Amino acid sequence: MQSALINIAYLIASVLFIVGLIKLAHPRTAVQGNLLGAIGMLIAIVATLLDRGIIAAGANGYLVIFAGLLVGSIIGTLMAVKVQMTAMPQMVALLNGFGGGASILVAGAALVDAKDPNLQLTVATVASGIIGAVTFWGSLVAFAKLQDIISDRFGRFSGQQFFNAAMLLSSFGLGAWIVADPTVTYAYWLLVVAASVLGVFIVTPIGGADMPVAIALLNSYSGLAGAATGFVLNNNGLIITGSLVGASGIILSQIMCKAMNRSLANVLFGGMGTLPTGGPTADQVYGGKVKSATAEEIVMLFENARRVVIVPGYGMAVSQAQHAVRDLTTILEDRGIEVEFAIHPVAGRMPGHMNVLLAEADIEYDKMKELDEINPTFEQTDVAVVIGANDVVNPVARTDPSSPIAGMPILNVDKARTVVVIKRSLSPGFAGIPNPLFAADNTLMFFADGKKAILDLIGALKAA
Amino acid sequence: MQSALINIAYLIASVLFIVGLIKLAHPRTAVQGNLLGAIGMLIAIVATLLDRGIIAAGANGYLVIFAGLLVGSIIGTLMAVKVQMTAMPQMVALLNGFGGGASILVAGAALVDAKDPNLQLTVATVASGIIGAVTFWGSLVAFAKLQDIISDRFGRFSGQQFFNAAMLLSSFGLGAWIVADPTVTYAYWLLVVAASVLGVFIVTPIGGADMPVAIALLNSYSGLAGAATGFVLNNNGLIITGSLVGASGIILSQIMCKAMNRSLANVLFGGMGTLPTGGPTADQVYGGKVKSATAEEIVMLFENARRVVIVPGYGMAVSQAQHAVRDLTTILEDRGIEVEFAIHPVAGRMPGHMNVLLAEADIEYDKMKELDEINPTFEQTDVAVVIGANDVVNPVARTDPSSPIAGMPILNVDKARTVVVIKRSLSPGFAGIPNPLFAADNTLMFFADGKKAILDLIGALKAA
Amino acid sequence: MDLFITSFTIFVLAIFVGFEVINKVPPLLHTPLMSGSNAISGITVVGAMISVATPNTFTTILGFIAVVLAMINVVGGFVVTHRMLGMFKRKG
Amino acid sequence: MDLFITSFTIFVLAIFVGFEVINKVPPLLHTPLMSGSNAISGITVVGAMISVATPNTFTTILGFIAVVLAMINVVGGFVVTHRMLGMFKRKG
Ligand SMILES: NC(=O)c1ccc[n+]([C@@H]2O[C@H](COP(=O)([O-])OP(=O)(O)OC[C@H]3O[C@@H](n4cnc5c(N)ncnc54)[C@H](OP(=O)(O)O)[C@@H]3O)[C@@H](O)[C@H]2O)c1
Ligand SMILES: NC(=O)c1ccc[n+]([C@@H]2O[C@H](COP(=O)([O-])OP(=O)(O)OC[C@H]3O[C@@H](n4cnc5c(N)ncnc54)[C@H](OP(=O)(O)O)[C@@H]3O)[C@@H](O)[C@H]2O)c1
Repeated sequence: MQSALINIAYLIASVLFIVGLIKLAHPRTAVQGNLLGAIGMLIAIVATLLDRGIIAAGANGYLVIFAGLLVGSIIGTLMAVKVQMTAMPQMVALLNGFGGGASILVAGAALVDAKDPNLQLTVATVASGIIGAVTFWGSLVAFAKLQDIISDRFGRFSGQQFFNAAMLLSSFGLGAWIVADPTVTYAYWLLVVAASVLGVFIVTPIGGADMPVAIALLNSYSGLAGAATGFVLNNNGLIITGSLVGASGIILSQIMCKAMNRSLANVLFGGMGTLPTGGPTADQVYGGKVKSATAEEIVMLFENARRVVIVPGYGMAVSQAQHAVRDLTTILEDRGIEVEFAIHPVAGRMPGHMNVLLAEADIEYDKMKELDEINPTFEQTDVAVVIGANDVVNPVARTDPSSPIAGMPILNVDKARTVVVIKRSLSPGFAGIPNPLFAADNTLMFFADGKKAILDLIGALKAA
Repeated sequence: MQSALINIAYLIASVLFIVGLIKLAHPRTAVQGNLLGAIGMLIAIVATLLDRGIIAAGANGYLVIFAGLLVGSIIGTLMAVKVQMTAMPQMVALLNGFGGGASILVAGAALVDAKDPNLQLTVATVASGIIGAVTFWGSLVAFAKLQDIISDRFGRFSGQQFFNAAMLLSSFGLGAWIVADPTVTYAYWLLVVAASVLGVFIVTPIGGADMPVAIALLNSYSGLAGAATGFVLNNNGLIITGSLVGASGIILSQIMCKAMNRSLANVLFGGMGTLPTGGPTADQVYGGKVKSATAEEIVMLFENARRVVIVPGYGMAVSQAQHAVRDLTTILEDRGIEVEFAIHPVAGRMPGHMNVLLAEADIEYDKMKELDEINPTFEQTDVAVVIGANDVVNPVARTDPSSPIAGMPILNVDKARTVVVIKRSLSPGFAGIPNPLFAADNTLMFFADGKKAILDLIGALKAA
Repeated sequence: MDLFITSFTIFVLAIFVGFEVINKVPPLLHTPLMSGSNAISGITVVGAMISVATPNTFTTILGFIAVVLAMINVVGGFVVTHRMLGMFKRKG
Repeated sequence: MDLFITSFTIFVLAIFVGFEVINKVPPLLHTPLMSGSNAISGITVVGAMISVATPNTFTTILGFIAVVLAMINVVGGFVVTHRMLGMFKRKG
């Protein structure tokens, strides 16, 4: 009866998670959706306290559990409250890794503790161990790369893919051993070591800017590890939740790959991140054709404009310019200019990255337009202001089929009457290729740090 | 092991059903989706032949099973091949009823046969019996009404809702008895009788034109009955499939209710179908203001038209005019006129009814436009031809908040330059109210049977 | 009891799947959707086959009738849906 | 084996639900979706609590660490998602 109650609680929790995700699809209900998820989690945790084993462990058991819950909650809250919005990719990677780590340990404990492990338990334990360890270490490496703790050069060597394949095969071999003889529990920890090495060296060669795809995929893995743990413990709550998360991560990584017009395999194993060969050089593209402008000249453009579209990119995140952008928007709107934001699906370094930053600066979400919606309007736009975006506005994607970004859908800012591009130099973006937009007739460059540039524009606007 | 194989087969079948339904969402993949569903069913049936009990029953068992499968397949195929497209609502009702009937018998047999029936088995059996019997008899009554075998007056009496409530309570009472003492299997058959009476008299008062909502709901019930039978037999395949069908029927009935701007309760128990009180009378609306036209006059309109929109309704189905409409369309298009079809979600007597009829007549589905898509285009339309539609083009829905169809979204044909309405008289449609469209300045009535009218128009066009 | 909750979990998940999947079917295809989903609800045939195989003659007869009814539902539903869908054509 | 297939059925259905539900989340909310779905993947905490309660000290320690890790994932994920979502505002 008790176990029935607990299982009902898990079912209720699963339903709350699903309904929560459904509500997460609309900005107006999203907060509520997240709360429903949290309530589901609370129900699952409270119900588990009634578990026969936990009750048998008595006061000491409860003490350890509560201590763990408390410590975890405090650390989690601190991390969540302290983190900067620009550091969200790292944060997700880190949290993700912790989930994977927990799966390793829970499955290991279940194996050590099992009286009479059957096939399902051992196979699922092996799966939890491998996926969990890859998730844990892969996520930590992703975090370290995004935080610039380790460089993009770290942990790359020739023959790496063979080495990784060897590690994967070793994990499988150790796994087979465990399945054959579940009493050799130390084999599990060897398996975790092999999978950990795999996790590290599978992520080190992935280029820094490809990291978000890796993170979404690791997110998916952490879900699958949870589902595998569910099979270990015969716990439907874990299985359902793990599958939901597994699906979520896969969909997000697919969306990113599609928006970059690349295959998942290419992102994970492909050579991008090194400089591309062929194609016109920067000199050929820019030579003598780039015009730069001062803040005052740009303000004159604004004075004759009726519609301005702002295109943020990775550089806005780096320079933390979002609040300055909000102020600029307010000033322009006060002068009767219509201002909208064009958000490319892979602008920045994470899906939805720009939306979060702009929302942080109190910009209403109905002004943030998706690619399909904003592209037809550039022809009626007087000034397009590109802040720290590069690849996502590179017209080469439309024109040169041999370019590494060929076929990637881009924001057609070049169709606007005038384009103002704010960045520090002519250096390329993540794809490493020159951008003919910067040399176009209707483009003016404003070379400066993103935030400083916007503040300069505001100053000049107020002076004018 | 054997039962594991069978369960895997059921899982595969369920996945095929789901994927089939997903593919049913696009006209290009729909045929394939339906085939996938059929393959899933085949897999489930073949796997069940390996069931321990069936193997134990030996050659005789197989003989009876194959005989049943064969007889059912032949009858089913004949029905499906013979049925006219205009009779689709009846066909669905009948098939539906058979599914419900099967659930009654399977659950009953399981109860009779159970060695040691537990709570789940008895409760699920009771549920199967009640839902199955309501579905079976309700569907048969719906069929008989739509086929005009019984009249709309049949089986209505005062206090009917109390009588039905009493039947429902009796079923519950008998159900409780079975749960308390599963050996009294004759109580199950009494329960089936009570629920059958309920099924008959819950559907008899529903107005003929409300029948599609009832059928969608009964469709949902047949799914729920199947799911309940799944609980009786602990068969996940039945549970999953039953739930899918249950959801499908509920969604369709909701869509219909929404398109009619009525609540489900109002459709099932409400007084519509009787004449409405209040509101202007037909004389007030039409008196002296209705203009009628000849085929030749309408053809002159066509000769000056660049865009014609055809609005089919229930009358097109009654008069079987779809093939004539196709011929008319071809002739108009040959003369360089753009022709599109405006399909209201509840035009006809079943969701998607008009689409099937037009498709039957080889009209491409990309010419059939939904309400939201076609409404903005009426202002650029020279002639709107309304064939046997009435309520779905009644502007009163927009203007008179006290009307029974107030708030129902309608096709704004009155915005077209000229409206031609083809029907036999000025008599009202299903909602029983006069339609000011017929008296509008830009409306011409063409009083005739739908098919005859279109043939006349074709004749006049050829003569002109 | 645990078995029941597991079955019930499957029921709940399948309802979610059903709602999400069916909601995406456009009005254009609602009639085939009705007959097609109707057809798969004939899966009860599987239970009916098991009833046939019981030693008890009464339940065998019930099972036989149920197999016939469910099979009409299945075959009739799939065939009529196929017939209808075959009519839907695209320009060109 | 039957139990496994049942669990596997749940797994498959949940994946369908996940795909259908997640596919409807607009790009606007992809970052909160990532952190929010991340948070619920911390449900492993439930398994970790059970590991704590084993008589074996070694597995109790593993369980404790797992509770801490999973709980960071859960609380960190929900709180940061809440923080982010709180920022999304509509005109007016
Ligand atoms: N969002 C995702 O989910 C995701 C995932 C994976 C990969 N990516 C990739 O990331 C790229 C995103 O495109 P994007 O256009 O946003 O960025 P981008 O192409 O990487 O270009 C960013 C530009 O910002 C400028 N910048 C850097 N720091 C700046 C600062 N402090 N102030 C002003 N400008 C600064 C840089 O130029 P200077 O150095 O001259 O200033 C650089 O050219 C795409 O190639 C996409 O495929 C995105
Ligand atoms: N589609 C669904 O799923 C569904 C479900 C439930 C209820 N309904 C209800 O059904 C109604 C459907 O609207 P509707 O506009 O399609 O139909 P309607 O409002 O019922 O009107 C049909 C019209 O067709 C005419 N008609 C009948 N036989 C004809 C023939 N042989 N030749 C020419 N005309 C003929 C009738 O006028 P004459 O007698 O003058 O010819 C009648 O006014 C709505 O009220 C809707 O709420 C639909």
